[in-house]
Amino acid sequence: MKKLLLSTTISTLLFSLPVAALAQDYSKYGIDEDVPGKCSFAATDAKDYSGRTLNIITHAVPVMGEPTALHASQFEELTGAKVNVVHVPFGDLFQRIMIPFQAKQNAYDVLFYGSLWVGDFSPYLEPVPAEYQNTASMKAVTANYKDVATWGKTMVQFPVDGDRHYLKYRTDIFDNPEMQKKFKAETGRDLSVPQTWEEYGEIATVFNGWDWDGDGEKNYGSAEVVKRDDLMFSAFISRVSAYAKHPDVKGGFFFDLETMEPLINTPGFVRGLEMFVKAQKYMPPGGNNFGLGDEIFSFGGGQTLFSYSWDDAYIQAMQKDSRIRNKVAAAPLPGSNEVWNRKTGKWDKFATPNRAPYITWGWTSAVSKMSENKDMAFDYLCFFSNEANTLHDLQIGRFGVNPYRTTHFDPTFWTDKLGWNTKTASTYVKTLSGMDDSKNRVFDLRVPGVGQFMSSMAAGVSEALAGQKTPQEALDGVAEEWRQIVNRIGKERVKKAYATVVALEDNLR
Amino acid sequence: MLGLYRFLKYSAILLWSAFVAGPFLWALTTSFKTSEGIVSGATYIPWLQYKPSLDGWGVLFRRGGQGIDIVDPYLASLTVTLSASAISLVLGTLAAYGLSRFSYKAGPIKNADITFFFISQRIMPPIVLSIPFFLMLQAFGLLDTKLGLIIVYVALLMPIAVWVMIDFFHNIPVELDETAMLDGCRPVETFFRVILPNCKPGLVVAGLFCLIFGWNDFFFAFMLTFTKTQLLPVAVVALNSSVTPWWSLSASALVSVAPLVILAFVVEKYLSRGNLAGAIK
Amino acid sequence: MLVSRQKLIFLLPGLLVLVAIIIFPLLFTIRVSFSSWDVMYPGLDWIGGKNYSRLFSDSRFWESLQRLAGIAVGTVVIEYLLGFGLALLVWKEVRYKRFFRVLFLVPMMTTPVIMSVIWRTIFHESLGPLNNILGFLGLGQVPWLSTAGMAVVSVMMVEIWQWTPFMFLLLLAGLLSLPKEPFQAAAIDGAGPFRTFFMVTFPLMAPISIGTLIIRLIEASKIMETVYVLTSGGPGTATETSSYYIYIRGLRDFQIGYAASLSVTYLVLMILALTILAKFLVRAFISKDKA
Amino acid sequence: MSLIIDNVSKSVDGEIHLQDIHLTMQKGSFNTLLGPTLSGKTSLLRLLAGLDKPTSGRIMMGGQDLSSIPVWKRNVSMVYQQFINYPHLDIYENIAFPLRRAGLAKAEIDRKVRATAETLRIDELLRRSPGELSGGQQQRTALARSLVKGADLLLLDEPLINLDYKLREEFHDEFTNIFADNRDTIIIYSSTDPLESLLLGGDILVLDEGRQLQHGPTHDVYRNPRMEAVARVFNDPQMNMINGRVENGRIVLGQGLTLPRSTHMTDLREGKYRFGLRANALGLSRASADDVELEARVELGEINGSETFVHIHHNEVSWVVQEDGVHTHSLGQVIRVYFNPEYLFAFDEKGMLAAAPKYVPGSGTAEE
Repeated sequence: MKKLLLSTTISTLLFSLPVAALAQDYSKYGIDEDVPGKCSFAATDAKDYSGRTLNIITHAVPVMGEPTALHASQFEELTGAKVNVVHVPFGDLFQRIMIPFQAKQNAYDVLFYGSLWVGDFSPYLEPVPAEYQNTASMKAVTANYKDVATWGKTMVQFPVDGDRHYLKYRTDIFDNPEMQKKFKAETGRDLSVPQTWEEYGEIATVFNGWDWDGDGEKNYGSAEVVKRDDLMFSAFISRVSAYAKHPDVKGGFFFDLETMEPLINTPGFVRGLEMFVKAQKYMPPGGNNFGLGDEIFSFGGGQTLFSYSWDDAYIQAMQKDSRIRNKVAAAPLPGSNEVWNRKTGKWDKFATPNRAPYITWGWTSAVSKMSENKDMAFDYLCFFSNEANTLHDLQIGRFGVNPYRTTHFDPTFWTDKLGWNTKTASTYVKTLSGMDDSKNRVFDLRVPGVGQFMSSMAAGVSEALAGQKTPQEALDGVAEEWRQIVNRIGKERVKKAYATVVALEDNLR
Repeated sequence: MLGLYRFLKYSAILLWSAFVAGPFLWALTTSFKTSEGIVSGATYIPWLQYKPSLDGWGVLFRRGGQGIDIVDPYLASLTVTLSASAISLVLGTLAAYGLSRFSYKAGPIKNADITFFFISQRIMPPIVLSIPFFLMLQAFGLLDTKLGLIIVYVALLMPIAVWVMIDFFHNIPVELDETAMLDGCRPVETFFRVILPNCKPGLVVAGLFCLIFGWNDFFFAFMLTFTKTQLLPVAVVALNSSVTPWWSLSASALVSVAPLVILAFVVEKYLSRGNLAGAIK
Repeated sequence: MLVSRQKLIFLLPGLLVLVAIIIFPLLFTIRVSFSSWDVMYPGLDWIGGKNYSRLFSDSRFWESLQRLAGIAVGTVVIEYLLGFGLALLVWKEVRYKRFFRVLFLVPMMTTPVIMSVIWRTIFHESLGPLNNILGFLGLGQVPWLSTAGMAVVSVMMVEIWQWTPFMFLLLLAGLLSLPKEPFQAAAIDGAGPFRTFFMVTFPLMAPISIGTLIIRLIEASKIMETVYVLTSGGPGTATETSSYYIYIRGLRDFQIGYAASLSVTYLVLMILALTILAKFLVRAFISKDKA
Repeated sequence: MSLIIDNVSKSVDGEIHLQDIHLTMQKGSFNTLLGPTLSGKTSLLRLLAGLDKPTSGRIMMGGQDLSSIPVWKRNVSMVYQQFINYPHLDIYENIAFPLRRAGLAKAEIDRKVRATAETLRIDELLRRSPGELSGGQQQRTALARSLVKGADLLLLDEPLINLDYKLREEFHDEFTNIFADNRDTIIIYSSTDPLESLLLGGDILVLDEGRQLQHGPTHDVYRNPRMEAVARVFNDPQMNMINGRVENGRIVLGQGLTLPRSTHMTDLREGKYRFGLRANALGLSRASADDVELEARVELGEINGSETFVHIHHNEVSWVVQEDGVHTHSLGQVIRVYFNPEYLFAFDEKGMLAAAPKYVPGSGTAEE
């Protein structure tokens, strides 16, 4: 009896004292303050995983790779586990995960990857346990990103990031009376944030090829992701969705869900591609081989007036030492006054431009079914995305972590913590949250073999951009390849998977 | 006339030197930049044109979020490359000696075919072999291990050793072997007592080639490891993100090419000695 | 010689090790090429020659082969000419000869995949030094990686930068091992530098030239990292070489079965082409030798 | 212990290198192997060394068939035309190499190495490496190494051919000493140079196109070449050959140079013959009263060491005249040439020797 009492006292001393002491100490990890919750610093600190190893595959440094490694080393310190992280360039991430899956090799416990691959990976992923779904921080994730994390009815991915394409532009030009005058003189129109891709092109053309910011270097219209790698297809979808996604036509964007006939060579897509081909005229030198990094440096470095893609370029522009800090604003992607209606086979006119926000794939994470450390793996992901860490990561542009919880859409966070001016912060938050409210969304083609579909599309688009083929020819070729891919993988399988995407797009949930 | 010739000659040498050294100099200056130093366009001179920073270099030697810590990959690369090169050199040299001195026959297969078999291993692009190698190493539980990579690299490097050494042995007069045998050496003794001691230049070149191709392989190191074993190129390519940090990438490039460049200067006298068997003829 | 058993001691260890390592991947690849292994169905079903019939109408594959032939032969020939020229430059007395000899070798020592990333920053059209210097010299801007033609040139340029040293090293070694007598004879005959080169140096270098060219062609045909990093095969398909195309089909699209059939076809074609090329080179150099 | 070469043939890829060689050599003998390039000399030496295997036939040594004994167990040494030494060892170790392989005691090795080195006059160079030596010194080292182990069979494959004339003469002088007290070894020395084989003496085996033409004491063979082919090989410059006939008790050479029948030809039957005359039997001045004189035009004069070979043309037949000392003749010049019919060889229509002179003129080495 005495003995028991003594050990209780000791354990109380051991556990309560350090926790109390360290509670003030977590700021050494770079966070402002620990946010209480299931996976807070304090809660993680209380766990002991010493002697165990966690293997993680993630993207290259810094985008997503750097926060993965950062929180991995924190996790090591707090729990005593050994965490191995491997960083892989984006183009090879899919196969590096898929080969061990197919070979039944337990290579990684935790995976960070592009959410569009869920169709291929889902058989190999461990569903997120209910206890992690019921946390406050998970409940705050917006509907879009819960949808993205879900396959069928099961949540198999752990949301760690919110991603979307939107328009970025330079306020110092748009708000400059001289520039407005000049634009009016050249086009007869008032200079305003473009509502359609045609306007985007017109403005970009006027502000292309001359030094409009007075730094001695020429400036250009638009920086876009055009290099034929695994990111360009997203830019293409952003550019075509307004023409091809009719708000009243249900039943599929990439395919007709009924027949699984590809729609990729229908006039809406062709029009979008034609615009993309023309856009090369107002890109910077080398702009038609820009990868995401180039786009970020180009717009973020003040070279171009416009850009659209993920948040990175915006964040680059807002770096502390940036020359164009607080001279940028965000807006929804341009729309179109004409939308192809595949049911009627006609172009429908819209007085208010049709917009179809593309809920671009983004970074997500998951735990492998084969893992022997599932408890630790989910704890790591939960710790990675605890609110203290997320608020920290959101502030570092190169991490590529973007708002995905309702709590992140508070302009004061950006103005107070990061010193953004009101316009930059409010347009940013408004654009982001606005996309969550849209009823005319386009999702990625989250079906098995998505890599084949996207790689085929990128090859076709790239041929059109290089002038090797006309847009129609190029997309006809893509459509033909898509048919073959569907047949190879199995029409029913693709259809079944695509139905879950269409259900999201048609707001059936 | 002679002056003009000299002028052209040295111009050509300097021009090529600039072409060769350019990327390294660019990497050197870039490694001290930050993202602001990049986005403002090409700059070359620190302090004058941009504010230098050691961030790019720091990344290489830190663990966790801020860095990729290339120390472990460095040691792993050294271990794998040196072991595989040594094994390839031993096996390749023996095989090359055999092929250059004796005639083998198995059915229609003769020396030339065996030699071609060795050399032809180089024709296969790594992509062809990556998945079969994956499954093979998996069967032996050697994925993500140094030993697994060493095995694969031996297949990659032995053809190089065979190729260089066959050429080298062809330049050693066969009479030297015969004299040794007449003096009482069996073939194996002949090889170890007489031929091998005279092979230093050939071995240096073959070894250097093995080290070059082993050290610089990316694909297999990439495909056949997960997290426990990481070789240098894989660690460096971890910086090839969608937003490439030019500065740390440049620093890591310089660090990773350094050992072989230093080695090249060390073994210079063997590289440009000319006929590798010069001492014998 | 009475060495029938002893001679096996030399050949067998290496041969057996190599066969042991390589035989499974080779046979496995052939087997996979008759299966439909892809992202959905990992495994070795039997679909007969379907992959091969698909391959025959796959114009992207055949175009990639043509492109590869052009790029590989083009770079190797340029590397040969440059390498020979450089070897001649530092063959005889030159100041700091030993320094230059090693300096010229340095690119070969570097990791292609890493240096290609550096080259990508050099080619960057607005932030890279190349266009910056050209602009400074008033030569205008070159679209290095964004037009089909220049992208091919850029890829070749990096290959040449990386591998000319290899040619240089082997050709220099060859030059240094040449006998002196034919040169003395040519000098006595009063032959000028050009005549000496074409009548003496070049013919004497024929065997080493053939060997070097073939080895480099083998290596150049695998060109991968440069394309992988610099252009991803673009713009369009302008720089998509065979191994990169196989890579896309196999590891990006994850059509393992189809990629295996591409690989097998590619290997057969390569071995055929290199054999023929080797014969051709021998004939070309030997006939020049006689003339 | 005698070496028996029993009907040995060697062919490689259907090409015949040696055909039916059949002969015996005795312990302590010195043999030259004379023949032009590609006559099979090296092939034969390699067979004897055990480096190659005969296609048919046997090689016996001391009654034992050698074919089953590998090279490294035979007691044979060989010196090549190229200067073959172990580049990584100094001269001392080069010479000691076979002794060390044989497992001799250190002191014994040292004694033998120094003695042999002294014989070959390289005892000052023992700590040098082969790369630092001149060609002659390198070949001395190779010779020393092959001598030191006291082989049963010592093979020398044109050892002096890559040395200059002066060095060759120096070696020739020394060889007489070096090989003089040879009692236990069978030495076979191959050469393309008839003069060299005459200098070295001993026995000779004349080879041509892989065939064994004649085997016997060198000077016998020189005086009585069994056939025209032997005479051709064993003379430098080549023996002058003229078609002719014996007619009416007289000898008619070529187009009609008629000579009296000399003493050694008295037994010749009438008919067609080929007559041979050594170049050194022709002179530019009358040596005796019996000399025949003819007029000829100079076609070419070549100076070879201390001799001059004058190529002349007489009656549509080309002759070579060997003259001591260095002389110059202008081309086309008409000169008088003399020879003694006593020196004429006669070969029958099958090429076999029909008559040989009793005396051998000139060269001075052939003692009577």
